[in-house]
Amino acid sequence: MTRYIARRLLQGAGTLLLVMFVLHLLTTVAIQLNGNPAQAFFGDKVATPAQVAAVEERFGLDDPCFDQPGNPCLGPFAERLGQYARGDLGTNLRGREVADIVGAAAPNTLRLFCVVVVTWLALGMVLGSVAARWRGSAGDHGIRLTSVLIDAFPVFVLLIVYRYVVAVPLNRWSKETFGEDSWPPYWFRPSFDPAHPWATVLVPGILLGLAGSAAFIRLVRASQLESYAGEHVRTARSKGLSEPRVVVHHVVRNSSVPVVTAVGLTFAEALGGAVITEGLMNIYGMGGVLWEAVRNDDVGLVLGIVTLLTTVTVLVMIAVDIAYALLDPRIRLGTDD
Amino acid sequence: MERMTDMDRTLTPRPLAGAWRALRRRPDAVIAAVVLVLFTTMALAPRLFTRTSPRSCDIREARVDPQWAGGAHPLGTDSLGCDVLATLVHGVRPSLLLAVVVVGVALVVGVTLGLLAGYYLGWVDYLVSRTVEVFLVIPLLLAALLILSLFQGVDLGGGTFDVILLPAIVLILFSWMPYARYVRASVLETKNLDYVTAARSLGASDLRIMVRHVLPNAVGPVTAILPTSVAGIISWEAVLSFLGIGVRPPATSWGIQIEQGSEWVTGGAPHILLAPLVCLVATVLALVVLGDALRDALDPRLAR
Amino acid sequence: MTEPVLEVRDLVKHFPVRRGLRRRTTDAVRAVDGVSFTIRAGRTLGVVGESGSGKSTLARTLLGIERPTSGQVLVDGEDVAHLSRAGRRQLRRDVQMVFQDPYTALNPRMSVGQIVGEPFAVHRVRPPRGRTSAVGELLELVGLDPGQVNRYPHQFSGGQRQRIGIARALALRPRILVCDEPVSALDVSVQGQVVNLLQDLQDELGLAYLFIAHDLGVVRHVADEIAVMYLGRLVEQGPPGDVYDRALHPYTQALLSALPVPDPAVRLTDSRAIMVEGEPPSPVDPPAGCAFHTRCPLARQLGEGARADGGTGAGRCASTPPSLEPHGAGAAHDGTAPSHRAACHFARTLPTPATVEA
Amino acid sequence: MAQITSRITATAGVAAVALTLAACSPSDVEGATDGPVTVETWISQDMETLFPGDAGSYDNISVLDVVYDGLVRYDPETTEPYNYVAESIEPGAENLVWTITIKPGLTFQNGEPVDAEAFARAWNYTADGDNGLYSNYFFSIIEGYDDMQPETGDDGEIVAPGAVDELAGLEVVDDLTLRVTLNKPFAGFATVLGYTGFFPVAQECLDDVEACATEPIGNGPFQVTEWTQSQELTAEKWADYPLDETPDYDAIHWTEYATGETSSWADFQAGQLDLSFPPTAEVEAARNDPELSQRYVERPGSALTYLGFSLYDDGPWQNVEFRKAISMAIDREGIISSLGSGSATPADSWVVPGGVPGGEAGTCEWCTYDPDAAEEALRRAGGWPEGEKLQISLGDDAAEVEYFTAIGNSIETVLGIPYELNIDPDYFSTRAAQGYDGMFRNNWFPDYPLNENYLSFYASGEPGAGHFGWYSKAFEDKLDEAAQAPTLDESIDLYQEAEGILAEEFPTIPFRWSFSATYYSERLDNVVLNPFSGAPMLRAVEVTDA
Repeated sequence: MTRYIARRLLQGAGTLLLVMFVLHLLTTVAIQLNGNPAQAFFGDKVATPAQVAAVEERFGLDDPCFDQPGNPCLGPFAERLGQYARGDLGTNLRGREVADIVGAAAPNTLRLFCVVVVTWLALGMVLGSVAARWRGSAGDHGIRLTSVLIDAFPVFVLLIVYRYVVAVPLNRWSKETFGEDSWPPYWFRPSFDPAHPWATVLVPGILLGLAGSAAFIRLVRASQLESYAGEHVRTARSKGLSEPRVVVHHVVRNSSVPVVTAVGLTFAEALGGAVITEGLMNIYGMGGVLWEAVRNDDVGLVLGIVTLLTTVTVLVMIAVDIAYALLDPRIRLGTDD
Repeated sequence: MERMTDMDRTLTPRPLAGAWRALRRRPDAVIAAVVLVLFTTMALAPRLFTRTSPRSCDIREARVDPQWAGGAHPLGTDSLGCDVLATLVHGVRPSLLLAVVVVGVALVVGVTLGLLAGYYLGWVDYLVSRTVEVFLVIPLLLAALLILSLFQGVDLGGGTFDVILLPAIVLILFSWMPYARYVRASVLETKNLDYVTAARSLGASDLRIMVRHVLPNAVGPVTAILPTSVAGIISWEAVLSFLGIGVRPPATSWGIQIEQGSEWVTGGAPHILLAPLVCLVATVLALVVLGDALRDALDPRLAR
Repeated sequence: MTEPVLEVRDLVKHFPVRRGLRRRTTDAVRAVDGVSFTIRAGRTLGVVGESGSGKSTLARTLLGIERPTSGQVLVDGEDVAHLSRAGRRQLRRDVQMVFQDPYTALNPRMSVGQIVGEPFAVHRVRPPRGRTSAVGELLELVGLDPGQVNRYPHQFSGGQRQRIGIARALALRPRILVCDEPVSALDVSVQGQVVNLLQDLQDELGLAYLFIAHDLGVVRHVADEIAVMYLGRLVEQGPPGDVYDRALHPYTQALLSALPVPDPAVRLTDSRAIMVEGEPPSPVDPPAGCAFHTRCPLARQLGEGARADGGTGAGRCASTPPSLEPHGAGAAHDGTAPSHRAACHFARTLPTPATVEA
Repeated sequence: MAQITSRITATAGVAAVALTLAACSPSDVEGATDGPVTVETWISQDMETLFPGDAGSYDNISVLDVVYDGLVRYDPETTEPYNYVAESIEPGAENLVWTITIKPGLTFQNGEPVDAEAFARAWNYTADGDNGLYSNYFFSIIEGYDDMQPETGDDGEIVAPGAVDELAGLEVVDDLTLRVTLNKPFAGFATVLGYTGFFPVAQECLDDVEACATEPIGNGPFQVTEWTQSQELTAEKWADYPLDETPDYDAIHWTEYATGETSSWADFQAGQLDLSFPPTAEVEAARNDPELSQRYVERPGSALTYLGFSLYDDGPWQNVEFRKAISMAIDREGIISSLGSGSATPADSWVVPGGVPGGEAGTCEWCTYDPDAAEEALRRAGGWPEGEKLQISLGDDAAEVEYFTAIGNSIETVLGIPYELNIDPDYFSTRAAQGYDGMFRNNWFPDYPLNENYLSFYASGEPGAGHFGWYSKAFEDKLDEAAQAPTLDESIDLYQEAEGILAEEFPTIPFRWSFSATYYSERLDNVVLNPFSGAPMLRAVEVTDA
């Protein structure tokens, strides 16, 4: 098992390096084709070459390779890797430490993701189980249609409607009902409050989770249906176990493995939703920071953040794989299948 | 070989005919089919549905409420004074084309890679699995912006295909992985079945085994997720538009309309949002219902 | 006597088990571990063994799906490993297989015509009167209606499907047919028909059969020679008469005693029915000495009876692997009939239920 | 079934317990009674620095406005400068050499004196091109600026740093006197001095510029106490503030928003903010709210959005009649009333009318929507080439894209010229490099209130240069003449004449003026908007309840 974990970690490191290199190439080519990101520093004022050069030098963009389209700029890449290895994530275009930015932004995004994942699991397990248990019933059809509707409904519409139509009246109502000093007004605040991060991230997280829950509902339903059809369930039933026991011990438990796996895989995908949620609810988080960084060609910040995100995602994937291997020994013994 | 093709031809109509018979017994499937035919017609011949051009807009007529049948603007106008119905009808083509192109190309890419990985295992599988992992890890929006910035200098023109090209590239790049994973998994299951061994012991080439034996029996789970994938793409297009990296204005699409409409949903003009949203939801539901019906009709186990 | 069509010498097939970061080969699954036999045209070798004994790997190796780790396979006296490209193609035609499960052996998305005609397509063979008529003839040969050529596998019964599989195997006029438990998945009523078909085809086409089964019941009527396999090795080999009536190896005896007996009374009176307990050991790490000794009732008896006798008793079973040697009545080898051989230090004839019955 | 239900109930129960537990302790929720009286307002999230010489956005300017005091401040009504930190500012002969004396006894918040040296060190640091600061270009009017800029090679790469570190034209005469020699005469120099780039900095600040950028050491009435970058910023009143322009309340708290006012409005409605303005879709509802409309101030802004042409390239736009046709085909009124209600007004001049000295409405003769005249002008210009599309380029900003779609629609409807929007995230640098073909968006936000500030960047020096590739000798001569005028008033008049030349040659099309408006909460009073930034003047705000 230790060997399996070690091998998986090594693979993960490989993936990480590959992702970093791909991104480095993409950003390098973008700079080479579109000109100097240091220009972005000056907004709508035209900077003198001297000013641009000063900014370039400050942020390590003065390597001539950035002016030669097609040059992979391996030098700056190696330099950056060395920096990362020393634990230095570098600075953004305006000289702020990437580590500081991430330190401020990451906890909020993690809070958001926590709520999102709990929402996914709760909705997925409950609705998916119900749909699978009463396959073909009106409830099943209803749940499946709902899941499709959720899929088709863009997240931002949900958030905008909540923010402008629902949140303000709810917030006022809860203030009147529970008092200024109670929690409910915080839950329904139309935007994030750094002083009460958990309370104000709750509803946005639930909404974002709701938007992504469709896939989970379907996944749980499908894997539970498979379980219901499986030998062990038939055996359990023929042994005379009560139906709830069969459902809980044999169906729900067996179908939770693919669900957990899916959580690991949708981590990066959820970031897309995070950009929108963070923007609309004014949560200072990784999604928003990354979004702005890319828009400003802030190479250092983009690479720093993506490296961290990739590391986290890869670790989550590895953790999921290991959990999987613990549950299913065939995986760690067999070759790769 | 000619004889074989003769044989094939005589064979094909039967299961399809059966499927059609089964389909007709489901009224929801019929409705779904009608909806899809309607939108496809709209995409092909928008002028059948509206004579107003989506680009002749009178800003002084902005945000007119729906006037329904008979009025100059049956579904009202948007914030720029453009006719909502005209925009909607002309937005069908890019939206559907995008969905079909993205799902189609992603399917081909994903299925091919999944097939190769599952069939050969070894280094091919390693390569494909790592690639899948890399693409799962890179956030889509990041890549979308980077790709956009790579292509921004390129003049793409204004044809229907040109306006969807950038979002299509981005969405294809990040939607092939599930197909690859599903196909790989079911190839692993299929390739050890006896009929594959039989073909191999006959000395059939790898290509023949993959195409004739493994693939047809391994694509089942993938076809099941296709309707939802199409739905997801149309909805993603709206998200990309919301972030300013989707189909580029002044070209229209449902995504752009939804994005622009969402701004006005509380400003007294919810029809700007509702019109495209209803169409999107209808299309998606139709696809899912039809997909379900088709699957039930084609699945021999259920036909029993 | 004709020359052997198929000769197998010391065939070994190990599957490497890779472990560790560098994926070094540290261990191997010894699926086939030194097997030798010959089959002549028109004759049948029955191979019997539990699941996991390596008989399916043996079959796959003979078919060329797996490459042997060592040892030789000779078809018509030619070493398969040294064949030219054309020779290998010919080999693919000469050796064909009939599968155990007629439900998985046929591609559900191909019609019968496509399935039976596929060998022609793969080998780009143009039968004299065209492929369609060739397929029709093949279907007729196996007792199916050629008019059903456009149907799909799921429209047939198990027995019919097995006939389709046989028709496919015969398409290229092979010389050797490997039958991997061809009837064990079928209803008892159909089993006989398929076995009879196979025998008729053998008579008609002069085929050599390698007939694999997991119990001794089926092969009895088919085989000209029986080989019993355990953990990748042959433990007993000989003419059916010898093996059934005078089984030498405790494993064979156990298999025989598990056979259903026509008269239950006989079985009940037989107090010596031998039962083998437990699961077979892992082929990754087979027991030292005689691979069977961990489950062998004889070894247990010997061990109990002669605990002190470390060198000659059960201790020998655990330390020295026995070789396959001629024993018993058939030991006098006359050069034509196969000898009766067993791999057991204490091989002896035990009365079997079959003997009692006789 | 029983078990599954019980499981769900259990989960719900756990959640309920968690919530109740949480509800037990609304913890450190502000005591709300005895705390400091704080004005809650907002800025956008992209503010990165509070170093005066590096601040260029609306947001850091509005924060610096209460943290620092400049030599001059501007009258909220007339926008004319008056001396604040300066005792006097005297122009020498021909407006070339200026003598500035500073009020005695002023200090920074760390105790350092605010003297001539404090200004000189700030200006020298910012004027030094090697430091690459945002406000560097302001100092190009001072003698010796060029020597402070690094030397660049042919490809724009730096080959050597600036030769000197101090402006030759800057002389510290004594503790409180500063003498400034300009490159060339400039009558409006005193007006410029209220801009953030000319604020003084403490020596401690220059010793660690990075620290000073996040924890400024000001000389104004408020002190930054905590800045969680991109989230929130708090400034508390500086107890020892010596001058008189300081409000009664104790602190200002800015919440930073990623998407600006559109996200601040909901918070304003929920009572979290004291100042905000609704997004376009909400404007009407807010305006119709009888209670809200009582707490509303507005004033014309001074930022101009206008359209430029690629005059450096061949094209129909080389003909002035074509440009007039385009201008008259744009329905400014209609577009702005639909899309920019309450945040913009149609523009018909190049200098903001009523916003800065010399600004006058109606200087643009062809800025009124007139479809017939537009068609006529297009005919005179020779029409638009068949099959071509008019490119309209702009940056990647959703609101602007909507505006320019409407502009394009208007042009297409009136003149039948098909258009294509080119949305370019790197719009600023492409525009600076003359990279566009056709029309493109421009925006001007004045740095200081003088009509000169709206005009001088049209001076390209030679044909084909500058953003637009437009050159007029008469125009540039007029600018020079104005700069040398003996008095500011005369100078302003001459600048107006220069605007007249611009109006005649019509190189660009004014489209809209910004319009500032703010709603405020019940507890605020005396909310006045800054005459040219449009931001609420926080120094004037009064908090009624406590």
